[in-house]
Amino acid sequence: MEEKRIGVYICWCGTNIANMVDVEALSKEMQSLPNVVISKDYKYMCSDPGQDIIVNDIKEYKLNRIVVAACSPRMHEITFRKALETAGLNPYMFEMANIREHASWVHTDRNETTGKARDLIAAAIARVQWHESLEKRIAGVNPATLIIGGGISGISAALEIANAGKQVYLIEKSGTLGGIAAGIDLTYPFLNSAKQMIDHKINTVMNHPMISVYLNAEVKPEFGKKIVGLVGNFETTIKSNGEETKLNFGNVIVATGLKPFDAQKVINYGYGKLPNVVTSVDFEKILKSGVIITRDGRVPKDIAIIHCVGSRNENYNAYCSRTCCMTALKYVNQIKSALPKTNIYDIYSDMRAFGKGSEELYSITSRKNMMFLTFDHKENLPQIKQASYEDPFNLLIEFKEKFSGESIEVPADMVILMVGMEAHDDAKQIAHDVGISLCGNRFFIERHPKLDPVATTTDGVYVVGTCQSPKDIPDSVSQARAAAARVLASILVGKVEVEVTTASVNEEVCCGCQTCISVCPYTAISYSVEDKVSKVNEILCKGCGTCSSACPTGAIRSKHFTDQQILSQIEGMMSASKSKKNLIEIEET
Amino acid sequence: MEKKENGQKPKLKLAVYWGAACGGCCVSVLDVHESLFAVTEKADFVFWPIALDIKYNDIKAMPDGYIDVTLFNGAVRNSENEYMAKLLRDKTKILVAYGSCAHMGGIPGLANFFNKDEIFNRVYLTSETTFNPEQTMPQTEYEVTEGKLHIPVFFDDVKPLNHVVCVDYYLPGCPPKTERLVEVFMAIATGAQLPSKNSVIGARDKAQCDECDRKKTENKKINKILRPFEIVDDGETCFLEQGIICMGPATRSGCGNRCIKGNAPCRGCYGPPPDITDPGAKMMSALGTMIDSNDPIAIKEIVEDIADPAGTFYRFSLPGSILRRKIL
Amino acid sequence: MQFQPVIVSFLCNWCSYTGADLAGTSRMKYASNIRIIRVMCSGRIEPTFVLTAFKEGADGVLICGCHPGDCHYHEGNYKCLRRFHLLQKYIQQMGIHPDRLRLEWISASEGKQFVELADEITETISKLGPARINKYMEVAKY
Amino acid sequence: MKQITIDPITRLEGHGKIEIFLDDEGDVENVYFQVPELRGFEKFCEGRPVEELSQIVTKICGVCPGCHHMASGKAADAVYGVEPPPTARKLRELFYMAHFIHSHIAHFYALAAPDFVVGPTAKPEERNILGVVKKVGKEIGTEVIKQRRIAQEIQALLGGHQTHVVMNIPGGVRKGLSEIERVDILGKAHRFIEFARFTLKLFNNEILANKVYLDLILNGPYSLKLHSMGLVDENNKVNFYDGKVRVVDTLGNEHCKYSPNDYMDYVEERVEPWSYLKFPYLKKIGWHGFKEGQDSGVYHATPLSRLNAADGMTTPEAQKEYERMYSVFGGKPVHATMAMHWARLIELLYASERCFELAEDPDITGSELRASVGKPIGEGVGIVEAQRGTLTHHYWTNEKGIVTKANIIVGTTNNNAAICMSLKKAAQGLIKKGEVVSDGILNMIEMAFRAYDPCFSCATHHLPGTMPLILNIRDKEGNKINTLKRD
Repeated sequence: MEEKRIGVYICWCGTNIANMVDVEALSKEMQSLPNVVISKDYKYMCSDPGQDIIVNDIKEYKLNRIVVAACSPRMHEITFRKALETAGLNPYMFEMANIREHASWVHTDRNETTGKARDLIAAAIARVQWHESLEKRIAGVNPATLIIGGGISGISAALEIANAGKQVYLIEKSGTLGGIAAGIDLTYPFLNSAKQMIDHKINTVMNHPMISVYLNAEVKPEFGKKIVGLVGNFETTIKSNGEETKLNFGNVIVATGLKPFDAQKVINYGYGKLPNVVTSVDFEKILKSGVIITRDGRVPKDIAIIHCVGSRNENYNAYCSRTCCMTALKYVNQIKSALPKTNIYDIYSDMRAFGKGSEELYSITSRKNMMFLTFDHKENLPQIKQASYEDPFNLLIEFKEKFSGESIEVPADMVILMVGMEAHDDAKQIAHDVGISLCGNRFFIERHPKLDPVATTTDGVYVVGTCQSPKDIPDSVSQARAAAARVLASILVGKVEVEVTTASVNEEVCCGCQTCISVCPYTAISYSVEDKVSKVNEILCKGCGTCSSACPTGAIRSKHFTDQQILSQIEGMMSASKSKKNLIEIEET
Repeated sequence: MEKKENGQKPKLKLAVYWGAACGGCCVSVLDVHESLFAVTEKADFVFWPIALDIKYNDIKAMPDGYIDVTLFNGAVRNSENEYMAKLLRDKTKILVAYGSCAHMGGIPGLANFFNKDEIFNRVYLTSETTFNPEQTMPQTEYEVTEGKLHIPVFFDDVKPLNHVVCVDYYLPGCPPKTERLVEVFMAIATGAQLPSKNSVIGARDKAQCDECDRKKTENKKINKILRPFEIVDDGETCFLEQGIICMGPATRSGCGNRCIKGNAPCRGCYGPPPDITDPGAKMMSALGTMIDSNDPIAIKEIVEDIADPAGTFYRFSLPGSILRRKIL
Repeated sequence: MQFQPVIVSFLCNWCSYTGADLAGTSRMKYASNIRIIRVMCSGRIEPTFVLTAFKEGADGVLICGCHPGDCHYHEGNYKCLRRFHLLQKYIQQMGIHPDRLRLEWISASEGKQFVELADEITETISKLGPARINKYMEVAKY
Repeated sequence: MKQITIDPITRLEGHGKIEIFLDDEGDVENVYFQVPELRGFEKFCEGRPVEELSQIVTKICGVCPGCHHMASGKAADAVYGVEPPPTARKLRELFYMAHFIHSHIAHFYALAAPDFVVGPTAKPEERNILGVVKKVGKEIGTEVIKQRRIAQEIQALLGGHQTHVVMNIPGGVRKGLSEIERVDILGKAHRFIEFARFTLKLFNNEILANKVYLDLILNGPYSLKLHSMGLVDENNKVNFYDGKVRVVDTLGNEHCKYSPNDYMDYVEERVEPWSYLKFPYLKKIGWHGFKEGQDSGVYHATPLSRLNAADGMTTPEAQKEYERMYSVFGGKPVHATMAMHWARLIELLYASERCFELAEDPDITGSELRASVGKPIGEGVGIVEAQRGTLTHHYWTNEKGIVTKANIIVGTTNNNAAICMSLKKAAQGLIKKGEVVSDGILNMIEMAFRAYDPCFSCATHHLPGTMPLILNIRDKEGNKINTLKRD
């Protein structure tokens, strides 16, 4: 076996680490550990000059293993692995000790923190001894794309990809495409017809040679999971109008959209009991029907609009749904143009008018003959009551007007509740099916809130539209098209790096007990009857390592997380504190 | 090695010794039956307390490395065992830890759940048939009217051979299957290439399941852990798939599946396959994985049915395992 | 010199380790006794690791994984949960206090919970005192 | 005063060690038989599931594991309050007969015969099985090995594991017997009987016919007046597997007859500071030191004591031989230590005949192997006759059948005190003041000890060689002034 020559590099991270950890002392100390050839500390290891130190040392001292003690490997592991590659060393001959997020940033005693950092670095050094070169594996990318959800986001993404000449499978659980947007009458801020916009797109999709649409479609679970495989090579079976189709594709775009807030949850508003209390969703229908009349067929003399229904309130949803304010203003304009004589009361908490043309819409609207009233969206929400017979109006809204501070009563023949957006009830299931996670509000989590808002932590799976967070049509569309661009890019590259740290079976030792088979969530392990051993399909394996822990014979190795590596890491970690403990005990005795 | 008069291949010098053992290992040596003569042709037994007229002093007198092969069976339970282990190490070229006790601690190693005092108290004081009003305990040195009597020091815990001396090879089993011994012996006698030092000989790398005739499937899901007498064993289905704990998957083959063929689950006397330090821990990991529930309470209940995890998963390997004794 | 327990912690890469990172990036403070080892999934954690940690002198061992249902690999954390209960029964039989081995779920967003957990465990173990298992386990290596 | 150390003579749990103290005259003052090792099964059986014990306790002795397996299996049945179905019971007994056969054959030919067939004072290198072969014919040697192997094969077939049997499970056995296997065993049993007959003839012609030996057996320094213990069936006939324990005193009157559950009322154990092995004695009489006779609590549990304690054998040929032996000695009980060899051969014949009976029994191939097992009663005793004495296993369990306490009295342990006394008596009779202690004398001392067939000795079967013996003659301070060693 080749001689082990380890280089250890401890990062100051400016003052981030150096303030709380005695990096100089440590780099001296580490010099003395077995197989450590060189040990250095430097202000910013991740900087170009920092990386150059490593690259040069590898060449100069013939290092074949590198340990960097700095920030979290989730931050810079890739960076340093690249550095190793540049120096012609296999990137997996590298181990990182996290002495920033797990030490300098979270502790207050410099000695203790230095001690802990020592243990973490010693552990990394002990571990890296057993690292082995792993060869990157490349897999082709299936040019087809699966898009889940036929709303405006799904449609936009589909067209973007299909127009580039790539196959798209668009699956929609309802019987029609268009989703929520298709239910809208006019769009804000320019009050164009949503119908014209959508219908045209739906037609193009339905007749597009590169798009196969599956309506009333559901994904059929296999092995407890609905979509198996990984970036570049997914597969699934869908059921559409009763018939099953097996699909293979390289990327997935999740565009499952939103669910309107259920207004009945807010008892104050009596939705569902008081016929003339309607939600914004209902009101879009009324608008599309062309005539604005109350349930009992009268032309409303007074119409009230209440904002933030189910939004920005701990009892319902803490977040703002972003679109309701402008939609409300859109209503004011549409009502005014249809029924100029009708009085309109817009009861809001804060008017949120960001984005192109929105502030303009607000000022135009406010000049119309209508009344803005404010309420406290957190405490004492308005109370809607049925008015008595003698009253000339149908409903009565009682609430504390925030500006005046007076409790007032507003009469209305119709009240429109601006309901917010929610994630679908089956969001969790969908997340599980495609292998992504949910945030606290049950919207899908993007890989990075700022720098990567379309991708997810699962390669080849993208989230777009309102299933990722509440947004309006332009935001949804741009996110959808961004995702499409990402997908097209990966198809263009044509190949992806497949997980290297997979499991492998030592067939000399495997006894064929088959304990591992059912353990694998990706059905990557199968039993070979002729060889009487288990075999791992490394394309399907994602390297979770559960099988190697389940293997009673020690035949399955989890690459880069072998027993040997982890056990040495533990021993290295304890080496220092062990002697310390013995000291304590000597003192005690 | 000295030459025989007729100047043929020199005969091997063999020694067999036992520490804390039951004698089963020696019987396994004797059970070569008729082929005994084939063995005695190639080798001379230079030390075998149970069979030969050789005393400790004769061993002391031997030059270092005089003995070619020593089969040391039994665990290290007392000062005499340890003394003899060290002595024989010096006098032997190839020291073989023979049998489960020398290999991993074996059944006597179960004593590591207790310490000397607990064991003495039970045996010499509280045992129902013992009448010991003076609370007499065996003494390492005792003065009788006629003179001094000595017996060895009883240690607090049991150790496998490699905890007191450096072992060259391990020949596992309780007892080792005689056929395996003969194979190994012939290999040594014929000067065949031996595996690298410190490795296991006389056993296969693959675990029991590889040779097991019982039907195995991937359906290793356990809803209830059962004890052998709680099932009607069909004699055909994998024990684990019947809810019976079987150490087979974490145990080397080489014994010929003897217990399983007798319809009893494997208890692991042949020790772990290569690269595993602690078969018990591996088997716990595997068995845990098989538990067919994700509900903490249900899991707890299933685990509760494992009456004696330490004594089951470590039946033969406690002193050689990671936690080699109970912490008292 | 007051007793400072060493607590070896195994954290899964996707939830718990990220949660611990979050604690760092949010500059939260907690006891320095926790020593973290990263594995891809809590399903990779097996008794051998835990027992070795104790043998090497850990006073406590903490295992963290994704919340049930949120495992990045779907069910790894359940496998971990099952092994955990079996291991708990075993270490108790071996005379190790059950509180010295803990399994907790920490999500990527639960930096705060991780900090509280770290402090709480450090306190518990400090109360229990040194495990001294490594002293028990010391044997000559041949 | 001089001290003679015989170390190691052999082992039980560890090396047996004999210390002989001579007074200044050179007469034997005292003899100590020390067992310098303990493993403590009684303790570490605690915490184990009771059904696992039958496989754990076999490791008490790898020479007679079958006995511990049976006693433990019966104790476990008792803990669960179940009786195995007839087939299971018979399979167990069949196994047990095979266990006795190979052990008794080996003991006689490898240990007893050399002393008699070749001669107690013959040269050591001749005084072994090869010497026997030379004397009585080559084919005997191979036959002995063959018979022993066959008996072990039957054991392995029924027990599932040649050495550490896995046969028993609470309520029955794990494995049945097929018709082909039955017929095969029947044939083998037949050959056992023939071989047992042959062996008795050998004993008759080579030993009893020899005036010197007969005298040595009848008189000599080898007789010890002790109470006799043995397991008997409802007709007070010898039974190895089941029944009640019967003790007859030195005069041949019944001292007691108890069922296994009551053993604690009749047997008690004493601890001596110079040995790890306890010294059982009859509780009703109590411990009065290492002395023989009617008033002493010391008893022995050996082939001879089993015959003394019983009124006869259940099989015809063995019964004949039984009567013949007592007529030669002129009635019961017999106290001649060397008669143990004869008794052992009578047992060999009985075991062979019984083996044949069982193999003939149609039930033996039955399919009902296990009685269903319910909740544990919480306590159970199992007693069988081991080749080397009455073997008792007693377990207490909790409601889950986990052992909370265990008490075990191993076969040879019964004879611990008896062995000490036989050795002392032999030494006193043989080591005369002034006389040089010859190898012959050492061997004759050892013969007294060997007659009991203490557990370890059968491990020395059919290897050329003799029991190692060495005498260190020491002065008061324990300095060695002379060493006598057999070579």
